[in-house]
Amino acid sequence: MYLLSFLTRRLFQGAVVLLIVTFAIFTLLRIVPGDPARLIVGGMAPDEVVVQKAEELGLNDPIPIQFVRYLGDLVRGDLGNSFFRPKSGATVGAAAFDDPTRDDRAEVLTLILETIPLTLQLAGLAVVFALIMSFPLGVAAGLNPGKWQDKLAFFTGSLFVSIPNFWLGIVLAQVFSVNLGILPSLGYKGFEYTILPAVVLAIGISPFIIRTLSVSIAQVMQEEFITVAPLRGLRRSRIVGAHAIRNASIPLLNLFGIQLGALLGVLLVVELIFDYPGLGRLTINAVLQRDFPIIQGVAVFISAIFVFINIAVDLAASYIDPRLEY
Amino acid sequence: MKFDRRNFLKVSAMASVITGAPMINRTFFSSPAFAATDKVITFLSAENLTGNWDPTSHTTLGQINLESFVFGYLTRAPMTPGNPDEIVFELAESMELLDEHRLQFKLRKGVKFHNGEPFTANDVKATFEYASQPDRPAAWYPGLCTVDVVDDHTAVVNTTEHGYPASLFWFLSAFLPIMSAKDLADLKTLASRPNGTGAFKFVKQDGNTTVLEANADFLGGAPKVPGLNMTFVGDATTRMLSLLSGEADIIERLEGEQVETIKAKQGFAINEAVSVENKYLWFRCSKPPFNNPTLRKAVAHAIDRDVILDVLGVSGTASNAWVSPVKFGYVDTPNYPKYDPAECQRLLAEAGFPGGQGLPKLQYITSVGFYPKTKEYGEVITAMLQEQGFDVEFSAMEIAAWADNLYDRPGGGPGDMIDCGWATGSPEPDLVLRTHFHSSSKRICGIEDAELDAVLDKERNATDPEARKKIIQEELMPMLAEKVPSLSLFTSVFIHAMREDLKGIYIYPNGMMDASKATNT
Amino acid sequence: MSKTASPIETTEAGIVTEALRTPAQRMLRQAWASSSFRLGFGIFLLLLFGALVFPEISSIDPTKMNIKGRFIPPLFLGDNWSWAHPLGTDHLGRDLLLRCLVGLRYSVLIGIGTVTLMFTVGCALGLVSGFKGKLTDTIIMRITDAQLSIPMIILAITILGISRPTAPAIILVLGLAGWPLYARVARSAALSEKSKEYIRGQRVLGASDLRIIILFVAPAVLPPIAFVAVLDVAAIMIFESILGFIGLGIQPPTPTFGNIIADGRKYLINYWWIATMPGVFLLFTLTSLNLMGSAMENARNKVLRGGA
Amino acid sequence: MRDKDTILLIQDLTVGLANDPSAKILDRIGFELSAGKVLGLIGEAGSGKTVLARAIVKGISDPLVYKSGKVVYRGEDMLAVSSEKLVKIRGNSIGYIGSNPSGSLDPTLPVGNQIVEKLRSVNPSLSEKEATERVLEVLAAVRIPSPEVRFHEYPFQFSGGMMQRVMIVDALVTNPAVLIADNITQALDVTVAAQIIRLIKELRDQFSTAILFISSSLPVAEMIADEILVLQQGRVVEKATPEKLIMSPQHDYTKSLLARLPRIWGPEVKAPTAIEASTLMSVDDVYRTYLVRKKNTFNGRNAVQAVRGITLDIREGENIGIVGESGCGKSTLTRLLAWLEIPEKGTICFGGRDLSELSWKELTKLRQSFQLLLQDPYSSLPARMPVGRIIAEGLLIHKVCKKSEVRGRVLAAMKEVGLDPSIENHLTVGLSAGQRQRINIARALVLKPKLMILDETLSALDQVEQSKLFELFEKLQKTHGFTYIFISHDMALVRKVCHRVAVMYLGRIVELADNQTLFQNPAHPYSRALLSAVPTLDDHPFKSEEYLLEGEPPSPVHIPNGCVFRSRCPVSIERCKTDDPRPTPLSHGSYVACHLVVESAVDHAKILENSV
Repeated sequence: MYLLSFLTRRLFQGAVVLLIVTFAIFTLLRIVPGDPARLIVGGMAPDEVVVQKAEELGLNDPIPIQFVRYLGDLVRGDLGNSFFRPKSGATVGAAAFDDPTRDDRAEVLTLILETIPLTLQLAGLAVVFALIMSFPLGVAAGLNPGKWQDKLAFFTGSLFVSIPNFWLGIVLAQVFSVNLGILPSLGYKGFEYTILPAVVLAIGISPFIIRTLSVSIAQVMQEEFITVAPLRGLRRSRIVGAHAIRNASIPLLNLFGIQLGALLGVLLVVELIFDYPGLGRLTINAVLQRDFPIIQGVAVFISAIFVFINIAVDLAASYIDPRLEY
Repeated sequence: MKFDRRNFLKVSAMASVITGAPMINRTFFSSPAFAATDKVITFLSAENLTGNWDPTSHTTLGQINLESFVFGYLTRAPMTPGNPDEIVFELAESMELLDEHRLQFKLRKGVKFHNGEPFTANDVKATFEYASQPDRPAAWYPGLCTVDVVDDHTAVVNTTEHGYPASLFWFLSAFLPIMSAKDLADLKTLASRPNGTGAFKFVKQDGNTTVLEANADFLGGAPKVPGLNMTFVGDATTRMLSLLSGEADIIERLEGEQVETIKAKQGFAINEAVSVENKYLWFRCSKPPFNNPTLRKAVAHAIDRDVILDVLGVSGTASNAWVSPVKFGYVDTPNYPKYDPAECQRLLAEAGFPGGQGLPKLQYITSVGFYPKTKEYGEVITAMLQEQGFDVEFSAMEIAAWADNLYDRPGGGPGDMIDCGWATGSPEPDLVLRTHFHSSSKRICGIEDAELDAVLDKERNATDPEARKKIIQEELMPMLAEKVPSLSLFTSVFIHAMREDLKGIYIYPNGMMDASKATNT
Repeated sequence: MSKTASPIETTEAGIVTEALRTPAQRMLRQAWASSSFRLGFGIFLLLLFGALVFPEISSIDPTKMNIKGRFIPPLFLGDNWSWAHPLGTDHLGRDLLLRCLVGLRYSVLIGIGTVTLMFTVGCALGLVSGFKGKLTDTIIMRITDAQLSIPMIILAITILGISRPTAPAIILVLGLAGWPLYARVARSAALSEKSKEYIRGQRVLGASDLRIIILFVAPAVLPPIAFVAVLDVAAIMIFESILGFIGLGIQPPTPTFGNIIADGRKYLINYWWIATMPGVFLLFTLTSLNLMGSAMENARNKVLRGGA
Repeated sequence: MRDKDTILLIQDLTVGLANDPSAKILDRIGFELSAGKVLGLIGEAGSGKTVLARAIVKGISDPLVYKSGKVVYRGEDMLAVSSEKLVKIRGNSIGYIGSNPSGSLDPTLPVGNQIVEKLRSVNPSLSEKEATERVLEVLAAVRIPSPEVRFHEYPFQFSGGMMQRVMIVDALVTNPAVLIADNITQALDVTVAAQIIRLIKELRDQFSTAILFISSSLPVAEMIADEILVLQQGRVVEKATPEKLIMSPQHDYTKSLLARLPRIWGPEVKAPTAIEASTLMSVDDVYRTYLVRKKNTFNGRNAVQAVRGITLDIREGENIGIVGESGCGKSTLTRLLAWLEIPEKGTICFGGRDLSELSWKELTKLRQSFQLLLQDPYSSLPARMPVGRIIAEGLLIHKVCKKSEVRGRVLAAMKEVGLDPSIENHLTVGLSAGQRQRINIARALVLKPKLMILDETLSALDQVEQSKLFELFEKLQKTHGFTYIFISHDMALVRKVCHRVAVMYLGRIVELADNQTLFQNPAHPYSRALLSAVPTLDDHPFKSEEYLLEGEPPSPVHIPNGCVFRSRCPVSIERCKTDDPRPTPLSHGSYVACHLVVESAVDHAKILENSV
């Protein structure tokens, strides 16, 4: 019951947010230079063809009407078709305007659904790596504020957050793939292709985890229920393991919700560098090609994920700490 | 356990099976199948495809290269330096000029298209008559033509009604892929998959990879390799790293530094050859400000092509004409625009823009990842032009985005100058000259000039090759040097790199390949 | 029920003078006391000085090409290094030190410009939202949520991909994409400030909302937020270099970190320094900013917790 | 020599600071605890009470260090045993209860599980089931209603009093021989604190535990201790039975401690008597309800009825006190009186003008006349403004005078409230609570108000400061003719200064009477309960055995039918279940809301008789 009402409310709020996002992106892509009809039929088409295409797609209608139409498609799960990408998934260009294959463009939803598992795999592995790297550091720093553990965590964090990750990606790819030949780094043919990008991504994420964890553990350790716990008869291992980390994990969860956007930024460029066929590469290519339906679809999709993850984060947080109410 | 790559693959493959992840390492499971014999060749292509399999729908080199695997040609032109005019017969068994307007092909018997249809003279007729239509984007044909079917295996190309000599098809026959008449009756099917008589059959398009398998019925005998995967990779470094890591067997369009790197490693071979490709700086001649030839000339005089060659290193060689030295009709054009700042300034002033004053911002578009060093010499050219007072804005685009901006369009193509090369698998110069500078085609520069049209028609209609060569060398080239619809920067040197175990692959000077005899162990 | 006394009260004269400073001053002093802040500050000052002054006094032009003199290695490396190019030259023979310094200039400009914009827009909206509450709050926060759920990078590359990326455009786009976090922080700070007793005290005196926001809430809330903004300058600098790397930053021939790295990436195997030098510069700059920022954040936490 | 009942012996215990060899937080403490006995320990804030409580269980940490001494538990020196052994004693044989029950357990886990966790930590041989049963048993023993349900609830779902019971369970669940109770009533309301003390007394008998009962309040310790230690600056200065300590204190410190205790009922108490004067502010049947999000609903709201129909006239020049426990609606009423919030029903008139009908401009002007002095002297002043500027703020807002005159007025006000003019340009950081409150007074004073609302204004101050400020208030009342509203939970304070007193319970004033009547002859059962719970050394007219309440006030969200007090009322009748008693006027503007008072004058009189 609680869960249901929580979900109903949050999904409703999320829907409002998504509506705003969709409208904003939709409007943005309608007002920027670059006539969609022209983009669809290609540069070489005569103006009549462009006009005809615009008419066909209803691009001459007022933006709100177009938006409602788009929303209608959206609720039916239709994110539209790419301007350029054929169903085969190949990168194409320079085709003629009357090309019959122009009608055979890939559906945006399909493209997203094809790429998202790889991106999730990458992000997931990166988060695992990041946690493995940061947990010991962050916890040790939080338990020993001012001591060498704290300083180590501080400097590691400062260093990691200062490494431009795309540059690191280039360097790591060079070292591990070219010089040492240990790990593959370009494209995707199997799970091992995820490792290097995930490491780069993890290095980008871990400073935030280290910092949040060390601060929140240090704070929790000052809490009365922790300082009083040994007097109550609890052992230190139990106090730290069962109570301090548990309480410190809530700021960590919130961090994930907030830093998701930043994570995505790194993800995008990491995918580009490693030529990793995920959502990020799809997006960058779409932007470079001005493939509006894909950009729009990705933006809406990511906003939706963002909304969902934040709901999940809040749900998890309120599961850990029932005081939190949403 | 020693932690090496192979073990690692095992572990990770197992891990992904255990966790139920859908990603299974395909190379790990499938490679033993061909371990003993020849392997599928993986070729990384530098240019994207168009998405339309109709060979007449595009002039994209990447796709032309692919077509050379799948389609059959009446003849092939190896264009070796020692014997540039050599013609090898493929679908034709012989070729004979019956008269000025009639070229007869005797066709090979028993050849089948990949879809099982037999190859006959009707296919030649359908191909030529369809592909020579002026609305076909790939304007390779010198003009409309008719094909007379004498019998199933004799076809006569007839240009009587169209007013130009049939001899033009002599060399051209090496560059025109032959399609099935049945496909041509159904253009949708034609566009949806390539269907030819070549050594490799199209299986599927898998993302950027075109999967081909050996055609056991190939007229030259079944290829030794089981198949060929051609993958578009739009980044030169990625292509090289893939070759070095063993993920690719052959890659194209290498740059000087990459050649050095690969030469320093064991197990790779390099193939270098002066190509039929010239790289040009195309002006958008159909719109201001470059509809003014004086201004175009001013630009041409501002560019020091020696510096560009320095930047290119091994990937380019000088050329003072609008066709490659490998092509018929090449000449060291005497009035070819030279680097001359003073002349540039004079012309600028003459055009009404002294010192560049009053010129609009000029957009210079180039591609990255395909041609070697485009971005590098693009920056150099930008700097050179800026030095003369041209306000140039430089944009380097991904190859596919660039391709969409490449061609002339109503009102003029995007930007003011665009970088592009032109390579065609035949010594025939009109594949460049007529395609680009005749007002019936004007692919990129969009020039419409009656004088040029007249000279181009004159040269095309010349029946005697020597006379034709003379017209090209003494009238057309000098005229182009005056009108500069584009500036030819240099001739490309094509550099391919491959694993040493890949043997017997033949690379044509336009980048097309013959892998029918290749072995890959 | 009894309130424990502030710890400052009981201590001696030195602390009392300390107590007379504004919290921002105290944060600064606290930050200055940490060695990592001073280290970061020193490096940053040095880099900034280099970026602002060196290109002006140098006789070389960072965009000047010299094809014959390309691929010169940094000092003491390789065979043909030269004092004229301490960090070597790139693939077109341009001096890398100068290019990196000019790149740094743009990077810092965009970093500071963007953060200033994000801060101004975000804090203004956040303060109003948090203090006014009700419908104003709901509307502003929904917009903030929406904006927050379109990741900055998507918005940025979308807009920059279809418009012409210049420095002001980048600042504008990133600034407008990045304000929501500031709005949230400012809002929650304004909310907690609003519920404080002294604000009630001002209301009892009859002060208007605007007066309270400007005179009390903003000065109380903004300096601590501004303190952490230094970390964001670093983040934006990375962002700018990513944009340059993708090709959506300031366009060549203007050197930016992203441009140089993107160009040099191709030559990494043979001429590693081209892509590496800007990376190292960026690393140093970001480290200096992050050292300062983290020290400032710590100082802020200490001062705020120590009871201001 | 220790007798054989001695369980815990503390010898020569000295605790200092690690970095300062001369500092002594505890100085040669020595005492012993015996089974079934309660040893009281009193001391002011900073005397070292809490350090002692923790030092006994080896619970001090950096920068505190042991300098010397022993803590001997059944022959074993706790300070010397191995950590393995320590784990067996601490939390098992020696229980500890702190002063902050709400913060003592992990807020994210159910209380029952945490007590089970603790029990099994000190006694690993117990199974989960056995431990759970044991915890439930003890939960029932401390009279926590429906323990099976509450076992699974989280700390935040418990009130302070209930949570303190939980912490008692946590300490007693292992059947400890020694219990250290460190100021366990400090954070609680008086009636709840009294309940807890009663509970501890019972448990002592039931478990025959030796208890060290630490408190900052002598009257509280006196209620339970068999013997009392007086701690001053880390040293035990006196040890005696409660009777002896009160009747004949030996040490000077003890004497001054006793002298400073406020008196409520003693013969020396002079209660102010009500004055007759015209009405300055009249509050007429005001209501204020807050809507808070309801957890389990999509968009549901809970109505928290904070103030439910309060009527009150404030007479010019009088001191009126409003008392009540946490959650009774005092703070809301304060905000309504200060017009920081607007009642959704009812009117508040000031000087005959209905505040709700004034324009914003008129209201701003009128605001000068009624000023609120806030509770917390630390958070009530802007931290970033110099003192002079803070005081000037009112003048600047209302543009009372020319800019050039502002400073003069500010300095005059500072002088009047006893602030050194030299701090004019200082920030408030570093100033004492008393000085800060003077700034608060000065900034109200410059506006020349008629009414001052004092919201717990003095509760943060120590006794000495309180007295000084009282004098200031009296002086100001004489010079400016101020009217004061004292909102307070401190009965002694109200007894001392207020002409009339209103007692609040669950959003209502249940009784309004003049000082003498309320403290000697309260008409409402809640007033009596409240008075009975006040810890005092005075001869108490209301014995807690007789009047003390069980349970806690109902939630202001779910106001029961009938009389809201009936669930705790010892004398409730049938009618209380259905009828909500309205305030019934008594003499001199007093009133009381109780059926008994109205129904039966005889019963009423009887009750009054009983209570005197």
